[in-house]
Amino acid sequence: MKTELICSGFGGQGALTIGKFLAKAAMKEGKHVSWLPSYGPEMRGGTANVSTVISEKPIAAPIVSFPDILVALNQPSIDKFGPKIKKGGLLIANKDMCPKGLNREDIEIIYAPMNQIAQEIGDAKVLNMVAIGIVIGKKRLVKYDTLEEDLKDFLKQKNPDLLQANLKAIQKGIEIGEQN
Amino acid sequence: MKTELICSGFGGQGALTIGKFLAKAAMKEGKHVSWLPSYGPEMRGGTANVSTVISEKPIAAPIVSFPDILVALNQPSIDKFGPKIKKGGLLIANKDMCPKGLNREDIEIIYAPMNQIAQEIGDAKVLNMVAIGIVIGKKRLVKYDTLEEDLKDFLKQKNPDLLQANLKAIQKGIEIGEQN
Amino acid sequence: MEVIATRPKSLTNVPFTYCPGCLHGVAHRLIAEAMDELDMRNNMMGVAPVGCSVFAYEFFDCDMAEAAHGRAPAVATGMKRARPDMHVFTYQGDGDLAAIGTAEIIHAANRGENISVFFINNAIYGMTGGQMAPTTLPGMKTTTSPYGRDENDIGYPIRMCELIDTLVSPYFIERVSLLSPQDINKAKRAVKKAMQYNKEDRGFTFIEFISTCPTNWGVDPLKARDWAKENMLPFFKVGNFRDKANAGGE
Amino acid sequence: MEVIATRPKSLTNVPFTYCPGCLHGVAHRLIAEAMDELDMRNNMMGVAPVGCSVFAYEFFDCDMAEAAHGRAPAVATGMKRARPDMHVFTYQGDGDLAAIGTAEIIHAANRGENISVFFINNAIYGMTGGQMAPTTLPGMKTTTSPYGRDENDIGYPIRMCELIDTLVSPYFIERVSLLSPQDINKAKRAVKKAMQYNKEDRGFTFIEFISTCPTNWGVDPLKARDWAKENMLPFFKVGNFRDKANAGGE
Amino acid sequence: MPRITVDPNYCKGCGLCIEACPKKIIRFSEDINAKGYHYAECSDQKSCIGCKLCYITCPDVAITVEK
Amino acid sequence: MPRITVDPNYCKGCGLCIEACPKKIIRFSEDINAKGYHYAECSDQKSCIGCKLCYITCPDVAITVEK
Amino acid sequence: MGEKVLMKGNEAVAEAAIRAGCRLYFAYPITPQSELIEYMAKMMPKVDGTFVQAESELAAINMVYGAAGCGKRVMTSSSSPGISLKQEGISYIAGANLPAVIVNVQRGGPGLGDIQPAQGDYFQATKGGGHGDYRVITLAPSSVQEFADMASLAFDLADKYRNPVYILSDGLLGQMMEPVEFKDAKTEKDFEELDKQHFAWCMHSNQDEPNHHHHEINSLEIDPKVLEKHVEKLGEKYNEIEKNEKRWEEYNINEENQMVCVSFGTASRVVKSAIDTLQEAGISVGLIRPITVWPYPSEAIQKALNDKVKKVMVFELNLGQMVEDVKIAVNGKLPVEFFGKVGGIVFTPEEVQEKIKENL
Amino acid sequence: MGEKVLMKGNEAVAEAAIRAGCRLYFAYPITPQSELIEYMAKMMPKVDGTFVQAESELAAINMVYGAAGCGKRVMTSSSSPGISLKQEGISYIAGANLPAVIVNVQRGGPGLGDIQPAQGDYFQATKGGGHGDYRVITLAPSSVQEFADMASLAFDLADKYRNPVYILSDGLLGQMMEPVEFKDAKTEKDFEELDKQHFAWCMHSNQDEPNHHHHEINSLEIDPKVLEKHVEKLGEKYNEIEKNEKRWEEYNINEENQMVCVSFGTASRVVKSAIDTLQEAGISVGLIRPITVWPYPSEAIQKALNDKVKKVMVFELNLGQMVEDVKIAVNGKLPVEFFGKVGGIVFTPEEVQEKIKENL
Ligand SMILES: Cc1ncc(C[n+]2csc(CCOP(=O)(O)OP(=O)(O)O)c2C)c(N)n1
Ligand SMILES: Cc1ncc(C[n+]2csc(CCOP(=O)(O)OP(=O)(O)O)c2C)c(N)n1
Ligand code: SF4
Ligand code: SF4
Ligand code: SF4
Ligand code: SF4
Ligand code: SF4
Ligand code: SF4
Ligand SMILES: [Mg+2]
Ligand SMILES: [Mg+2]
Repeated sequence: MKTELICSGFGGQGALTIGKFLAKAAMKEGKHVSWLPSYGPEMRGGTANVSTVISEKPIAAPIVSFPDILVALNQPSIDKFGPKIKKGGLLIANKDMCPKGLNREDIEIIYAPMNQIAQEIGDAKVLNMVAIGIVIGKKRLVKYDTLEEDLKDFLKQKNPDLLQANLKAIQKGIEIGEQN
Repeated sequence: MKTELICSGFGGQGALTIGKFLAKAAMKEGKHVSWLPSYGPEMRGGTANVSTVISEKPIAAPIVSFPDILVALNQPSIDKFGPKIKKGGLLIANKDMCPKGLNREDIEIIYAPMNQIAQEIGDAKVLNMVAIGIVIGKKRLVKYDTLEEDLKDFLKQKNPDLLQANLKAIQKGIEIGEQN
Repeated sequence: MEVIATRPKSLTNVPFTYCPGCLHGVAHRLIAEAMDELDMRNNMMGVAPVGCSVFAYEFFDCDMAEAAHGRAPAVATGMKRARPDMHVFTYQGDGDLAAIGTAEIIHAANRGENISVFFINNAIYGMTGGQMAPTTLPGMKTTTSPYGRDENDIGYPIRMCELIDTLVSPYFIERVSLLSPQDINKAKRAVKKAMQYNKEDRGFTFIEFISTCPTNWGVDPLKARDWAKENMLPFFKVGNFRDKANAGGE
Repeated sequence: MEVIATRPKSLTNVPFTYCPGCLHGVAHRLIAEAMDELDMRNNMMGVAPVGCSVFAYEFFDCDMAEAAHGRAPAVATGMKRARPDMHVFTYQGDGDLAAIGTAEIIHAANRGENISVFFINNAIYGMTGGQMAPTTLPGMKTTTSPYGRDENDIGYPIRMCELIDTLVSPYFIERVSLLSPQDINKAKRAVKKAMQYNKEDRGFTFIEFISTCPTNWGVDPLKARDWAKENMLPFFKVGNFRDKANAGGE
Repeated sequence: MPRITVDPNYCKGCGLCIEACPKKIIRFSEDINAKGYHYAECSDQKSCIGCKLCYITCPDVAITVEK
Repeated sequence: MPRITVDPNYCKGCGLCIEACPKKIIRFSEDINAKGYHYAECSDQKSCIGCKLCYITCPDVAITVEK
Repeated sequence: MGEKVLMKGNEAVAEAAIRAGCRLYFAYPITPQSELIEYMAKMMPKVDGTFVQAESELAAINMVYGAAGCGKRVMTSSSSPGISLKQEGISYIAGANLPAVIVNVQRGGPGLGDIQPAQGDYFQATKGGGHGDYRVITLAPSSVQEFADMASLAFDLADKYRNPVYILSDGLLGQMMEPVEFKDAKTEKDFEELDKQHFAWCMHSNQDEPNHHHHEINSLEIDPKVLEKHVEKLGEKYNEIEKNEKRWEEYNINEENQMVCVSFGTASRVVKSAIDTLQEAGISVGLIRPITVWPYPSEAIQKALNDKVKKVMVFELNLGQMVEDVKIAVNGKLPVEFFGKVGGIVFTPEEVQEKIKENL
Repeated sequence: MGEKVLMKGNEAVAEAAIRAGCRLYFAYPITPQSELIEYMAKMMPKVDGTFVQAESELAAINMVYGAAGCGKRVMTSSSSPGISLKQEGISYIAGANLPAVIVNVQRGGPGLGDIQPAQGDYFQATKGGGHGDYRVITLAPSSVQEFADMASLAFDLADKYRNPVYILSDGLLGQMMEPVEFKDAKTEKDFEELDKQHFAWCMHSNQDEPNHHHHEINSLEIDPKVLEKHVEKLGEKYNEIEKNEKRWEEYNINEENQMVCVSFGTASRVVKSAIDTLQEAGISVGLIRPITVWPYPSEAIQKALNDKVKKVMVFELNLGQMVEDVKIAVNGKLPVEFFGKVGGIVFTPEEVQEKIKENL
């Protein structure tokens, strides 16, 4: 089994982090993983995206041209990558920033108001964690426990206060993912 | 016919100029010529030498390993190149600066007190012109007239007073060359 | 109604690629205005550096060359020598001019090349993501001085105006600030002077702009200005270092 | 009878490759004497430049590296950082240090590298046969300024001490002359000071020697000295620029 | 009477003009431009004194001042 | 009594020591060394005052002074 | 070997270099290698090592020369334009028989180009971009793990042959994260051992009497007869390296291969992916992946040319620079075809499949 | 054509460049090319041209970039280490499609090496010493006359393809004097014609309205899709050059040849001498002398391989760098052998004869 994701959004929305946490958790669960960001002068505003591959077998090409899953945090991400989602694939879109959405019948689509959910949780920055939750809830790519452990490690150093908000966001995402 | 010369001496003795004037005159007489100096940090004292080739046919290699003629203005030049003179070749040596000379039976050797002759003419610097004269007197490599013309052109600009001394030195050299 | 201030003609209509609040844009405007006001646009050639202003060739509405990192003064020398009838300027960052391009700027200045050099000092490598520049202040944290610039290990910031002021040939040297509207107006006068001298082929003119990099300093544009006022201006003193038109500075 | 002056131990027995009367040799001796007197020979490493002193590694009796043209200060930085317990010096000509190596010397000085730099200013490229140096005087004829250095076209000589003196970190900067025995004795004191500071790892020390190149100036050694006294000393003023041991110069 | 116009194509919403205006008549618009920035706009044209401080400050040369 | 020795292996006959010597007791030898230079020699050892000026001047570090 | 961590190639190679005993690092920032220099800036102080951000790539490579001359493990890194600026210095390092490791995180060229992954510096690395006869051992990683592993290999080879070693990576390998396991770090004893090995030739303090031999780090020999011997000895060293140090990976090489592909680094990952897909479709294609691109594993290619193989195809992210080495290896036995992408574009597995099919 | 004069190669090429319309020259001194820079220093003022001694080779090549961007004929020169320092700049010039002429008077390397003639920069010149995919047209003279003639050829090719051109000479050709005849100097009208040709792309004054297209001299394309197109176009240009511009000399090539030698520049002169001697002894050996070493005249070698030819031998003043190009040309048909000298030593005709005989 091999899953190829693209996560994409405005700089600052945390699209790259979605890929990173998924890849890290999958690695801990013994999978082969790769994470390849777009880089360059896009750092100055603009959009950022990352190709993430999670696989049982060694990963040959880390560049994802046709994703199984697209996590789109804004409309430009959908415009750019939406048409490339594999038939039968999945789009997880941030409803709050994707007014147009995507017009495809041959894939599954989950629209979630990620900004709003994050706001409700109390920290606008955790919107990407909602997205991670949805991916897990829907696809069981990695286990929640692995992720939680990882987040604990990570945020212990950086900002322990944030941990709860993050975990809540993931849990909320999982709910959405499971329902869809 | 191809003649390969090496002219060699201390820096300042004018060995390179011997080759240059011979090559230039030969060129004017329609021959193929090449002139290749040693170069490098030898500029600071030490010895200088030049390979000169004069030929009816185009010249392939301008580096002379085994000269037909060696013009040696000092003993180190003889020590270095003397053994390499072709059988039947010619050594023209400055007696005043070559105390040891060269011990070979299979070549012709002309020792001439070039410093002394130059002094007699009244300019120590024309010792190399004596050497040129000897080459011409002995081998008729180029015509005296061609050389004279060239020298006139050259010294008119630089130092017309020197011209007479130079011509005298060449003539003296030719005499020696013809006698040997 | 009359337009009393708008985009100068010497800027193209391409929006700048700089971050919000980045003062590169202000420096651009000043140069472009001087080109307009001195009617130099049609006889101007510029050199863009490697740095955030790498796309300067898209912003200034005159023919431009994109130089290798640090080599703009050499490129400009080639251009001015090839076209003495034209006017040439370079636009360079502090990594470009004060690090890799040190030899080129000093020697172009020393030859007294008839060019104007506009030098943006933002105390950091902006384009590559916030590494230390030769002008980074002591103690300042950057991605390559993560524990703060340690002046005992790698020295103090370089002051380019002072350095160039030791050379005999340069015609005009001034350090200006872009940190307030008043400063910008002063800067404008210096830029225009430099360009005027350039137009008259009087010699080498050099302007250092004290600027900001909100993105890599990790603060918002207003805070960046405040930080620069507090920290950069004491070390990088603004003022005219040389104006040969009035025999040695104001 | 006691020997009161003879070849210092820190010189090998290899005769110098310099022309008769070339003052490179005097500078070598001063450095070697300082090494002897301060007992530094066994903990010294040197860097030879590209220039007439390219063979310096054969003359100084300590381990030496031969640097690429102009890069000696960078090479020395690598050496001192690799072996902080050792003492490091470079020896460089004016083409090497003030032309191609401008960036390297300025940045090594600015970092305050714990090295001594000995800079021979003979106003010309000796080794390559007498081309113009950045320190060539206005009007001076060289093979690449055959009509005399035209300061309006290519500017005035660069004064390295003055340039380096604008930087904060350097510890000791002095320009000395080798043009008379008295000057040489003064130079000796400066060299020894620099080496003493080097031994104590106090920081970057820089000495510029005003020297001659009889061969490429086309005069005999005595005339060369006279010419240098008359022409170089007025432009390149000898003296101490900085000595942090006494807080900012004599 | 003086007035200013902000071109939303250039404005990046840095806020420097807002700080610079002595009359405090510039604010961020509710809308975002193509690049996603809340661009500046004049909230009160008739109070404008045409001092050009906004223009002088604007790094993206987005402002036109008329008099 | 002071005395000097010139090592002909090092001396290049530049003449700087000759000029430097306050007692004018250094001259070129008639002989040449291996490199072809007329090296310096002392013409009058007993007049030497051991001032070391010759040593200080010599670019080829060819001179030894004893006292 | 420790635990697996997820890391960028740029950071992984830096960490691995430190573990391999690198205590001196000199470099200048450039995208897409800047994480490497930033990692070094952060970590070197923690191991009492030296990090200096040089004023330029030229200064950096000459700092490397100086530190290498002192017998220390020293590294620099850059990306394409910066590597061009190091060419004189690399020629000096090679000429002076010094060990040093140089990482090139390639980007699109020529000139300023862009900052996306490319393999356009193959010629520069393998044929010697500087002047004179010299060679640089060139390792071409294709994964973050291999990139990291090559750090210690590079230092070992550099020391063994007293020769500069390139790690020829690219923006993709530098920027991507993959799981990586690190080797144990060198111990004090290892460092002592290294110092001992280098003592014979490197610069250090001398307690000997005057005029005993001191050590010179040097590439100058003004007497051509001496330089001739010196360069001939370099030539012998290069022959030795060619004999001992060729490395490559065989992927799906077998008797059924209809085609043999040759591809290195990032490009080879895509080719592997294409080969897998084709294999599923019953088309057997093999891959020789040079791990050392100099010395070039010609024999591996020759050996792979079974009877059924009709063609050799080269896939690179450039205009076909490695094709020359492949042609020399194949020596006229089979046609050699090429497919590449330039400008920082990486071909897709689909494009590679298609090209292979076209050429069957 | 005027009268024959006896001149050093370094001076002859400088004079010829001025006659070919070169009015801007930027360089830094280095042996054994210094007579070239000195000649320019003397002569440029006399033709109202520009001579600037740059602060370094780096500065010089970037001055060339600037002047070339203004559409003027511009030249620089150096010798091996200095050419290494120009590699970044040359990559920029190639990337920006600019014409420029670069003379390399090669000396012994690597590193500081010595100052005697060598051919050790063959790889650097022909494979691109800088980063990225680019090629430099490389002319290899073998006499002072040819060295001089190549100045105008180089400028013409540079203009025709908007590409840098090397003249790959060496210390021997630079230092030796031979008779040389010069072509007529360019006239005012020629200059106008050149300016007209360059107007379309070079930088100049613009009388147009704002936001009309202005000219950029540039090698940066941050969008990989655009850079891809750009580099592909460069690739097409190089193919075009390979199709049109191969030049070589055939010497004693005939049906009787038992061996074909390949040799360029200074080395080829010695080989010719050996061939003459062998011919007198009844041994027929032919020589292909590449005049352009890039583009490489492979077909000329292939065509010369008559039935009697048993071997191809390469003679160079390096460790065998051109051997690779010869092998690619011969493509396995015959064994390729090599003889070379390094370190600034030039082989003698006698040594070459012997090697040929050994290999017959
Ligand atoms: C030879 C070379 N080295 C390094 C780089 C990478 N690089 C691009 S811009 C830059 C520094 C930019 O900083 P600065 O000049 O201060 O300009 P800013 O972005 O701050 O305006 C560097 C190191 C390069 N492109 N070329
Ligand atoms: C990269 C490079 N460029 C040029 C040279 C040639 N070169 C050798 S020494 C030298 C200049 C020497 O002059 P200077 O530094 O003043 O030393 P001096 O000989 O006068 O003591 C030059 C240009 C070189 N070896 N390497
Ligand atoms: S990175 Fe800094 S210097 Fe560059 S555009 Fe952004 S704010 Fe300006
Ligand atoms: S050329 Fe000049 S600097 Fe060099 S050794 Fe001779 S006199 Fe001294
Ligand atoms: S012109 Fe002055 S008053 Fe009017 S908006 Fe701008 S800053 Fe405010
Ligand atoms: S200063 Fe300019 S860019 Fe910034 S908010 Fe105001 S109008 Fe917009
Ligand atoms: S020591 Fe003094 S007196 Fe004696 S020889 Fe030397 S200079 Fe003359
Ligand atoms: S100064 Fe030295 S080298 Fe010169 S003549 Fe006197 S002893 Fe000889
Ligand atoms: Mg900056
Ligand atoms: Mg000098």
